[in-house]
Amino acid sequence: MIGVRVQTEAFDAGAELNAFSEGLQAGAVVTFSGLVRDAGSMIAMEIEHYPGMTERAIAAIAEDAAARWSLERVLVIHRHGRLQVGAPIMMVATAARHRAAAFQAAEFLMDYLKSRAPFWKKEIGADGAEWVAAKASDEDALTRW
Amino acid sequence: MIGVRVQTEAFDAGAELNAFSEGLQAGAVVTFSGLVRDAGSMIAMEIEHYPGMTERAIAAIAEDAAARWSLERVLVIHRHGRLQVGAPIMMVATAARHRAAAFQAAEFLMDYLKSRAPFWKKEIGADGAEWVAAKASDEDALTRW
Amino acid sequence: MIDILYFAWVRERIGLPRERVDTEATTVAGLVDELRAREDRYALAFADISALRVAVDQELADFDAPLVGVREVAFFPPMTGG
Amino acid sequence: MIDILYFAWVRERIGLPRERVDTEATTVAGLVDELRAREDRYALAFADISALRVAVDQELADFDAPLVGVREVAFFPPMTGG
Repeated sequence: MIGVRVQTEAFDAGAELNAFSEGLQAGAVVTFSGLVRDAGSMIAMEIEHYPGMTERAIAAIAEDAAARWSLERVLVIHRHGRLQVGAPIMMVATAARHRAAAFQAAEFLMDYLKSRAPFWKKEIGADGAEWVAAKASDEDALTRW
Repeated sequence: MIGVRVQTEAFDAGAELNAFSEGLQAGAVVTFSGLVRDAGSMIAMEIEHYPGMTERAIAAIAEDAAARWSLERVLVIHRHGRLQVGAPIMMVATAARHRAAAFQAAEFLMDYLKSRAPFWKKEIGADGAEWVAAKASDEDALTRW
Repeated sequence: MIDILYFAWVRERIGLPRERVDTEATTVAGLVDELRAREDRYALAFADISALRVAVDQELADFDAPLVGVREVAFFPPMTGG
Repeated sequence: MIDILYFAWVRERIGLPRERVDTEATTVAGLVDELRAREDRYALAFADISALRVAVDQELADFDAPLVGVREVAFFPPMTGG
């Protein structure tokens, strides 16, 4: 069961985790949630995306993870638009029989979402705005899969 | 901030995740939750523990993880007593600046809880009960840290 | 006719999010050459191709990807999701 | 006097969760030898020491750990938490 949601609205990570875990046969659930980090002078984060391609790219990544680690369920939620400091940006959840698979699948999803899903972050500060640069380490992280 | 709870009562993983994430400066939160797996003939799981040592052992593991990965927060909840199939057994949560640290710390916590926290699981089936045997792979998992 | 989409700072430099172009290029690289020749803002946006990524019909592609039958090409910087 | 605790199948085989013993043993291994000599159920529980773990004053320890000043020793199978 694969769930993918791309939205501007906030989501309730706790409610998502509980709904995700309801009635599972699997014993291991891993979640990652990303929040807008409080980086000092930043006021907000603006996330641009590529409607259509975003959903396709995330669904492809999620299907890949589900097949590779025999996941019972996988969920990806990613927001776009303007987000305040401390706000939830995105979340992934994976459910597998054993913990190693649930962890690996969640890390795989995160590594691919970072560099292969068409989102672009811009930090809005008091003195202006700046596009977040992609990190070489994020690209390198893909080589382990 | 380190939280450790050893209890018989059920807990609400979603509510725990939300409380854990509230007011964080960190941008990355990872949770693992373990549920009683539906293993066919199993009716319930009985978890025995070593009162006193359990709390000490978990606190030591959590402090170690917090120091090693500079965690802003870490939470471990572990139940004992009789648990029904599908019930939450335990949960860990980690909050760090970056995702790699949050993931690694959560995996480290799980590996140590599996083999170094004094809990013993017994599967209660229709035809009798059986202690869960420790897996060599769980002991081996510690060598990576 | 091909739809061309721009995202993030590529969109900002070129000054529009999308446009429809009539091209004789047979590859993405050929299309980039045509765009570069148009105006300074295009030349600036496409100055360093190694800093850009391209998607053809919503799939990541290389700059030597063919344009035959393609409906949509998008240019953008490396992605920063998650 | 030392408190001895048993958990999981060790507890079940010996038939009690804890007891207080007066021992002359100077190490955990010496204590195990004393217990083994008591009754069959102890001999059975301690038949294969490699299948057991021991904690001394609530810290995991080796079987050659000294018992000087120790208040509590616990025997149990490998842990299966998480």
